[in-house]
Amino acid sequence: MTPFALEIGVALLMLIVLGAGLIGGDGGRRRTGAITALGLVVLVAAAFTLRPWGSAGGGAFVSDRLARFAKRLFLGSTLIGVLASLSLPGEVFRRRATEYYLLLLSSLLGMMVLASARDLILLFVAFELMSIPLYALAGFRKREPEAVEAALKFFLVGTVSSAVMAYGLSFVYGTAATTALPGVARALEGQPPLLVFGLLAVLAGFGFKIAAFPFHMWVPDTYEAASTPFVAWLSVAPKAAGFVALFRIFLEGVGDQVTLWMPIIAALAAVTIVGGNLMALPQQNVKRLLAYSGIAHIGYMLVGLAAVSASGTAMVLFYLVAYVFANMGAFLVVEVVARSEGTEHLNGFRGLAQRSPLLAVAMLLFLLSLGGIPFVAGFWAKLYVLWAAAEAGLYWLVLLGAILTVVALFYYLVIARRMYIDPPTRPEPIPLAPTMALCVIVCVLGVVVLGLAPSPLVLAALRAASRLF
Amino acid sequence: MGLRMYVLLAAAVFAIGLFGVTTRRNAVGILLGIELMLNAVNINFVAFARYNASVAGMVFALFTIAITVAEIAVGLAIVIAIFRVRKTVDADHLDLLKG
Amino acid sequence: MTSLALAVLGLPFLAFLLLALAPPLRRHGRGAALVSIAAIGGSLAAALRLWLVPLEATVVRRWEWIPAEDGPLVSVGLYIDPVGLAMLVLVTLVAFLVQVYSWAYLEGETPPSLGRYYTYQSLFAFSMLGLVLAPNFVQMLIFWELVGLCSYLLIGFWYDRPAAARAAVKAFWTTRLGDVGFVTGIVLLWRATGTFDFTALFAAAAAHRLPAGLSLTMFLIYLGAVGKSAQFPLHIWLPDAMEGPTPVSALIHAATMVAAGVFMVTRAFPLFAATPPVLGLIAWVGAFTALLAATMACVETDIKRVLAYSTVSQLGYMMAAAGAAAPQAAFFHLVTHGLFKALLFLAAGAVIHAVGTNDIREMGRLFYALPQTGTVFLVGTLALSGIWPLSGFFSKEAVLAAVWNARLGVPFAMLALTALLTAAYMFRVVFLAFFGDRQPGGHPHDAPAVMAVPLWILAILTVAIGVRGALTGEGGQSAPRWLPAVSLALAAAGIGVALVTYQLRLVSPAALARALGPLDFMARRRYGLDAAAAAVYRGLVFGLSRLIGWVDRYLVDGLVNVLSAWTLRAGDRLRRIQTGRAQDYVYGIAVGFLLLLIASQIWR
Amino acid sequence: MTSVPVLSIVTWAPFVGALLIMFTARQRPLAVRLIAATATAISAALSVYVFLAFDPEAGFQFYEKLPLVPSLGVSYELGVDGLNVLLVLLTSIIIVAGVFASWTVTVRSQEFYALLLALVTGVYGVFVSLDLLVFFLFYELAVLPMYLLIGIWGSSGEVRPRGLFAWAFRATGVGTKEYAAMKLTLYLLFGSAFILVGIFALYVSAGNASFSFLDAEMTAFDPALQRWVFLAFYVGFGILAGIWPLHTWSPDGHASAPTAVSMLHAGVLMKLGAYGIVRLGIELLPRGASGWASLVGTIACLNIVYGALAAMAQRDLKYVIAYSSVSHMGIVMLGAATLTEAGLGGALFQMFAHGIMTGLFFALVGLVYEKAHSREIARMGGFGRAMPGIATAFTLAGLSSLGLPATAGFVAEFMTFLGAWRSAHPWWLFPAVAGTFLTAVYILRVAKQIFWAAAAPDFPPLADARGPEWVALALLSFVLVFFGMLPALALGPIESGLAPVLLRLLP
Repeated sequence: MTPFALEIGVALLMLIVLGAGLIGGDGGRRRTGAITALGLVVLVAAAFTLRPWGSAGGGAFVSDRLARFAKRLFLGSTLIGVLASLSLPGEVFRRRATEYYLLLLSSLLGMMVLASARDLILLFVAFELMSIPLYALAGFRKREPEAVEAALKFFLVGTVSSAVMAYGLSFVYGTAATTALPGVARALEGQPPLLVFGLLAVLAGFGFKIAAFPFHMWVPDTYEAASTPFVAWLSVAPKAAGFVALFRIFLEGVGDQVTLWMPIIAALAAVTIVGGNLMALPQQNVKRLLAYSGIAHIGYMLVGLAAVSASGTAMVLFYLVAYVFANMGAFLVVEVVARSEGTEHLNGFRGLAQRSPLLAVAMLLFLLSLGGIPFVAGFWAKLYVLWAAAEAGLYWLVLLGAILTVVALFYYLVIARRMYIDPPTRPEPIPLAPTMALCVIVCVLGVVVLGLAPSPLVLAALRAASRLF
Repeated sequence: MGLRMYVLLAAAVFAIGLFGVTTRRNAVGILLGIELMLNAVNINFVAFARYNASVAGMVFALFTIAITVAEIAVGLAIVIAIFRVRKTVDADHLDLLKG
Repeated sequence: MTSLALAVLGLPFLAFLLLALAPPLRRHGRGAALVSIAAIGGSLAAALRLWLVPLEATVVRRWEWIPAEDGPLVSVGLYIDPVGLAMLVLVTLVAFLVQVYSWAYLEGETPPSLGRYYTYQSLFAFSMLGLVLAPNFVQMLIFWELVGLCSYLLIGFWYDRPAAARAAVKAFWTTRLGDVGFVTGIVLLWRATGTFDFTALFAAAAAHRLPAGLSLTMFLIYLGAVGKSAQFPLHIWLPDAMEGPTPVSALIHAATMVAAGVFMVTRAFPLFAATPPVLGLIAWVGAFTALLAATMACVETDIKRVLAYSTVSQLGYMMAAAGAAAPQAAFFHLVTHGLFKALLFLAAGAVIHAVGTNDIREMGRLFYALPQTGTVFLVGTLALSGIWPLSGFFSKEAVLAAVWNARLGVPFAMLALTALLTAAYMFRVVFLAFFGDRQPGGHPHDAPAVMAVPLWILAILTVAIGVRGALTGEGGQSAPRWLPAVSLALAAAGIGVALVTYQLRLVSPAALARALGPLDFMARRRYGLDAAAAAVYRGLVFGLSRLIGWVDRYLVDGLVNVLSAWTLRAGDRLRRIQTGRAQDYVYGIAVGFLLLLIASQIWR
Repeated sequence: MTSVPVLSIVTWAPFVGALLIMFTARQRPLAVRLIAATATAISAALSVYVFLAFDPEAGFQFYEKLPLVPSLGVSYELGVDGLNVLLVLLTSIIIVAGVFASWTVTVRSQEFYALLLALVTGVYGVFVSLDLLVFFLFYELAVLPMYLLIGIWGSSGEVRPRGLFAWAFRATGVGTKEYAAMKLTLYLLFGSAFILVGIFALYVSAGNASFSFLDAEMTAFDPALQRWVFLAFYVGFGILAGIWPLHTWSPDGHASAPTAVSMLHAGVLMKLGAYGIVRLGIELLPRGASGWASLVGTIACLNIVYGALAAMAQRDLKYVIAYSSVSHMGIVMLGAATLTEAGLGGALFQMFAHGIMTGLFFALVGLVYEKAHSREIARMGGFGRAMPGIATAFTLAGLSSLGLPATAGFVAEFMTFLGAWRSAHPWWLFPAVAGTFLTAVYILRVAKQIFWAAAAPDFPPLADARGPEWVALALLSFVLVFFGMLPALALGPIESGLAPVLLRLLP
C-alpha cells in the first residue's frame, strides 16, 4: 500500500466534489455536502482498515504510526464537522457549498501531509496548504462585517506568523545545511545558537497555529464570528495538526538535546493555561468563552509536550482525541441553542435542562469533560498529561495546572448553572436537526466511552508516540 | 560580501516588513509589509543555499514565493470583502470583535 | 451481691428505657409514674437489703467498655463499700420519697408532661446510683455528666417559663465549667498513673507509690466538685435552679446530686490526702462558701432560695470537713443533710402548694393552717440549725471538730459564724412564714397523705439518726469538750436573733439591715457574683464570639472572596489586551517570540 | 475473598438506582422515592452485613480487584479494614436517613434523587477503594453533584457586605445559594488538585508502576518526600475536613444545601477528608505525619475553639450547625495529630459519632425550616410544645455534640483527650476541653431559644415530624445512643485498623 493512499483519497474526493459542483448545477451544489460526508465516511473506514506504510521522497514523507493516528483524528473530526455543516441554513451558503467543502477538504489535505512530512519544505508547504483555506473559510459569510473582520485578523496574524516561521526555517536550513528533519535533529547536537533561534521562530509560528498564549489573539474573534460548525472543526483539527508537526520538528530523533525545550515549553504551557483560563472568566458569549477555554486546553496539551517524553507525547495525542469530542460537541450544542434562541449569549442556555433535558445532559457531559471530571474523557486527558509532567519532575506545573482546572470549572459551571439552576425563559424544547443530533450523539459517545474505557486509546497513543524517541 | 551581510540584509528587510505590518493603517499597506517579511525569508534561503552549497534552499525560496502569492491573493480578497461591507480598509476601524 | 447491686442500678434504668421507648405509656402520665415509682421502690428494697448485710470487704466488678490493644482502656462496673452503700440507701430512699410526693405535687400537670417528669426521674435515679457505684473515674464522670443532664432537664421542666429555661441552661453551663477541670484532671491522672481505677489508685496511695506533683491534677479534679457541689465561685447556679419543681429541688439540688461533689472528694480522699495544698484549699473554699451563702440566705425572701443558699452553705460545711482530712465527717453531714434538707424542701413544697407563692413575706401563721407541714418543717429547721438531739447537731459538730482538729482556725471561725447565721435565717423563715401575725391569703390546708407521708418519714429519720447519735456517741471524731456547748450556744444565739427580730419585733429588720449597712447591701446583690458571671458570659465569651464571627465572615472568608474577586478581575483586566485591533495581535506574536527568546536564554 | 462482590454492590447500587430514576421514573415522584429508598437500603443492608461479618484479625476483607489500565497500574480494587468499615456503615445510615428526611422534596425530585444517589456512590467508592487513582475518581464524583444539588434545591441566606473587603463580597455574591454551591465545589476541587499531585508523587517515587494502596504500603518512602507529600495531602484533604483557615466553604455550603445534602456532606464528606489524611497521610507517610503533627494539631485546636466561638456568633440556625461541624472536625484532626492509639481511635470514632450527630442536626434543622420557614434563631421560640419529638432529638444531638456520656460523642472526645495529653504536645488538651464547654454554651443556647422559652409570635401552626421523617430521626438517634453505650462494637474494628498504622508510626 502506497504511503500516500489516504492523501490520494482526499484529493480524489476533492475532484469529485469539484466535479459535482461544476457539472451538477444548483442541485449538484446542494449535494456536495452529502458527497463530501459520504466520501469522508469511506476515507475514515479506509484509515482504520488500510495500512499505508512506508516512506517516499527519500524520507520526506513517512506514513508511520504517528501519522496514521493523526490522520484518523483529522478525518474523523472533519467528518463530524462536515456532518454538522450539512444543517447550515440559508440559500447563501447553499450556493457556495462547493467552495466551502472544497476549502475544507484542501485544508484537510494539508493537515494530512503535514502529519507525514519529515522535510522542512514539505512541512512548510503542507502547513500553508492547511492554513490558507482556513482564512477564506473564516470569512465565508462575507456579507457579515464581523465575519470578514475576523477573517482579516486571522489572515494577518496567520501570515505574519507564517513569515516568522519561514524566517526561522531559513535559519534552521542555514545551520543544519539540510531540509530533512533527521538532519536537523542531528545538527542540534551542541545547540548552535542560530539553529535554536530558528527553531524558536518555528515554535512561535506553531504557537499561532495551536493558539498558545500570547499567539492566541486571533482565536476568540475568529471563533465568535465564523459559522459554528466550521469553528467546531477549526478548534480541533488544525490544532491537532500543529501538535503533530511540533512532535516531528522538536522531538523526533532529537535525543538527549530534547531537554532543551522542556523549560521553554513548560513556561509557554503555564502562561497559556493561566491566560486562557483567566480571560475566559468574564466572557458572556458562549463561543468566545469556549474559545478562551480552548486556549487553556492547548496549555494543558503543552504540559504533556513539556514532559518531552514518549508518554507525554502519547498523552497529548490522547488529549487531542478527548478534546475533539468534547470541544466539537460543546460547539455543536452552542450552535443548536444559538440557532433556536438567536443569541450566543450565556442567557440562551437558561433552563435548558427543563426544555431539552437530553441536550442539557450532553452539554453537561462536554463541559465536564472539558473541565476534567472523572468518568468522562477529559478527566483522563488532563490526568495523563499531568501525570506525564509529574514523571518528568515538573511538579510545579502539575500543581499549577491542577489548580487552574478549578478556575476553569468556574466558567463551565456558570454554563451548567444557566442550564440547570436558572428557570427557562420559554417552555418549548429546542429543535434539533437530525444530522446535528447524530454529531452530538457521536461526541457524547466518544466522551463517555473514552471516559469509561480509556485504556485502548491510551495504548494506541503510546504506540503512536513510541517511535519518536 | 560574506554570508553575514546577506543575513543582516534579510533581517533588516524582515524588520522593515514587520514595522510596516504593525504601523500601517491601510490594510493594503499591511499586506505589503507581509510581502517584505516573506521576501526577507527568501533572501536568507538563497544566501544559505549558496553558503551550504545545496539546492534545497533555492527550492524552498521558490515554494515560499508561490505561497506568498497565494497568501496575498487571499488577503486581497478579504480586504475587498471588507471594503464591500464596511466601506473602509482602515485597520484601526476594524474592532467590532474584542475583549 | 453483684446481682443485687445491679438490681439497684438496673431497675430505674429499665423504667427509664420503658418510658423513653414506649410513648403511649409515657403519655399516659399516671401509668408512667407508677412504673417509675415501682422501679425506684424495688431499687430501694434492694439497696436496703444490701446495706443490712454486713460487708466484709470492698467488692469490685468490672466489664470492658472501651477496648485498647493492651487491655481495656476504660471499664465499667461496680464498687461496693460501706460509704457507697450508705449513699445508695440515701439516694434510693430520697428518690423514692420524692417520686411518691411528686405524684400529688404535680397533679396539675398534663399526662404527657407528667410522664416526661417520671422519665427524667428514673433516668436521674439510674445516673445517681451509677455515680455512687462507679469503680473508676471515667464511670464516675459518665454518670456525673448524666446527673447534670437530668438536673438540666428537670430545672427546665417547665420549659415555657423563660426563667426556668434560663436557669436550666445556666446550671448546665456552670457545672460544665467545673467539669472542664474534672475531665482534664482525670486525663492528667491517667497519664500520671496509667489507670482510672479506684482500687489501683488507692493501693498506690496506700503504698505511697503515687507519682509526685499531683497537686495540679487533684486541683482540677476538685474543680469538678466545685461546679457540682456549688462551691464558690461556681455556686451561682444553685439558687436559680429553684425554678424547677420543688420535689426536684429536694432530690437533686439538696439531697443527692449537689452532694456528688462531696461524695467524689470523700471517695477519692486517699488521692486528695496525697496533696495537702489542695486539701487546704478545699477546706478554705468550703468554709468561705458556707459563710458567704449563709449571709445571702439571710436576705432572701423566696423560701426555696433561702433553702438553696442554705444548701450551698451546708455543702461548704461538708467540703470544709473533707478539706480538714475528715471525709467521714463530711459524709456523715452529707447523709444527715440529705435527709433533713430534702425534708425542708418537700415541706416548703407543701407550703408553696398550699399558698401558691414562694415569697415568705406573703406568708404567715401557716403553722396553724398547716400543722403537719409546720411540724416537720420545724423538725428540719432544728436539725439544720444543729439543735441537740437532732441529726444535724451531730454531723455539724463532727465537721466543726474536724476543722478545729486540723488547726484551721480561720475556717473554723467562719464555720462557727455560719452556724449562727444558719439558725438565724432558718428561724427567720419559720417565724415569718409559720408564725408571726400576717394572715395568709386563701384557705391553705395541709398536703394530702401522699405528700405528707414522705415528709413524716424524713422527719422521723432525722430525729432517729439524731437520737441514735445521742445514744451511741458521735461518729468517732475526738471533739474538744467545749464544742457541743459552743455549737449549741451559737445556734441558740441565731434563733434568738431571729426571734427578737422577726417574731417579737423588738428590733426592726430594717434597723438591723442599716446596722450592717454594706454587708446587707452586698448580700442583697449577691456580692455581685451573679452579675460578674453574667458579665463574663456576655462580655467575654459573647464578645469573643462576636469578634470571631466577624473575623471569620469578613476577614478569613473575606480573603477567600478577595482572591476569587481578584481572579475575576484579573480575567477582566487581561481581557483588555484583546483590543480588537489586528495590529495589536501582531504585536502579540512579536512579543511572544521575544519572550520565547528570553526564556531560552534564562533556562539553558 | 468472597465470590459475591459485596463492596461493589454497596458502592454501585445507588448509582444503578440513579440511572433507573433517570430513565424509568419520569414524572412519578413516588416511584422515584421508592427506587431511592430501595437502592440505599440495599447498600445499607449489605454494609451492615459487612460490619457484622468483619473480622478484626484479618486485615483487608471483602477484597475485589479488577485491572482497569494495566499499563499504568490502575485497577479497580476494593476492600475494607478497620479504618473504613465504620465509615461505610456511617454512609449507609446517613443516606438512608437522608432519603427519608428529604421525602418532601417535590421540585424536580427525579433529578434530585438521581444526583443524590450518584453522589452516594462516590462517597462509598472513596471509602472502599484501595487504588489511589480510583479513590481520586470517586472523590471527584462525590464532590461535583453538590454543585447542582445546592444550586437547584438549596436556599439562599443573607450576608451583608461589610468591612475591608466589602467590594469582594459584592463581586462574588456572598450569601446566595449559587455562590455557596460554586464556592463549595471549587474549594473542594482546589483541594483535590493537591491530592492529585500527592498521589502522583507517591506513584512516581514508589516506582512499582502501581496505584494500589497495598503496594504503596509496602514502600518506605523517602522522608523528605514524605514531608512535602504529607503537606499536600493535608491541605487537599484538610480543605474537605474543614481545617482553619480553609474551612469557609463549609458554613456557606452547608447552610445553603438542601437537607439531605447537608446531612451527607457534613455527616460523611467531611469525614472523607479526615479519612484521607489518616489513610494516605498517616498510614502511608508516617514520617511526614510525625513531622507535621505539631502543625496539624495546633490548627486542629484552633478549629475547635474558633469553630465553637464562630458558631456562637451566628444568627442563622444552619450556620450554627455548620460551624459546629468545623469545631468538631477539629477534634477529629486533633485526635489524628496525636499519633497515639487513644487519639487516633478517638478521631476515627469521632468521625462516626459526629457524622451521625451532625446528620441528625441537619435533618432536624431541615424539618424546623420546612415547618416554620425560618432559620433565624432570634425569631423562633417555644417550638418545643408543638414539636416535642424534634425538640427531644435536637437536644439529644446537642448533648452528643457537647460530649455528654452515653452518647457516641463522649467516647470519641474522651479518647481524643487522652491521646492529646499523651502526645508530644500535651497542651492540646486544654483547647480541646475548652471547646466542649463552648459547645455546651452555644448548643444549649440555641436549643433554649428555639424550643424552649416563650412561644414566638407570627408562626403558622407548627407540627411535629411525621411518617418517613420519623424514620430518619429515630434511626440516627438510636445509633447515636447505641454506640455511645456500647462503643466497643465500633472500637474493636477501629483498633484492628489502627494496629498497622501505629506499627508504621514507630520510629
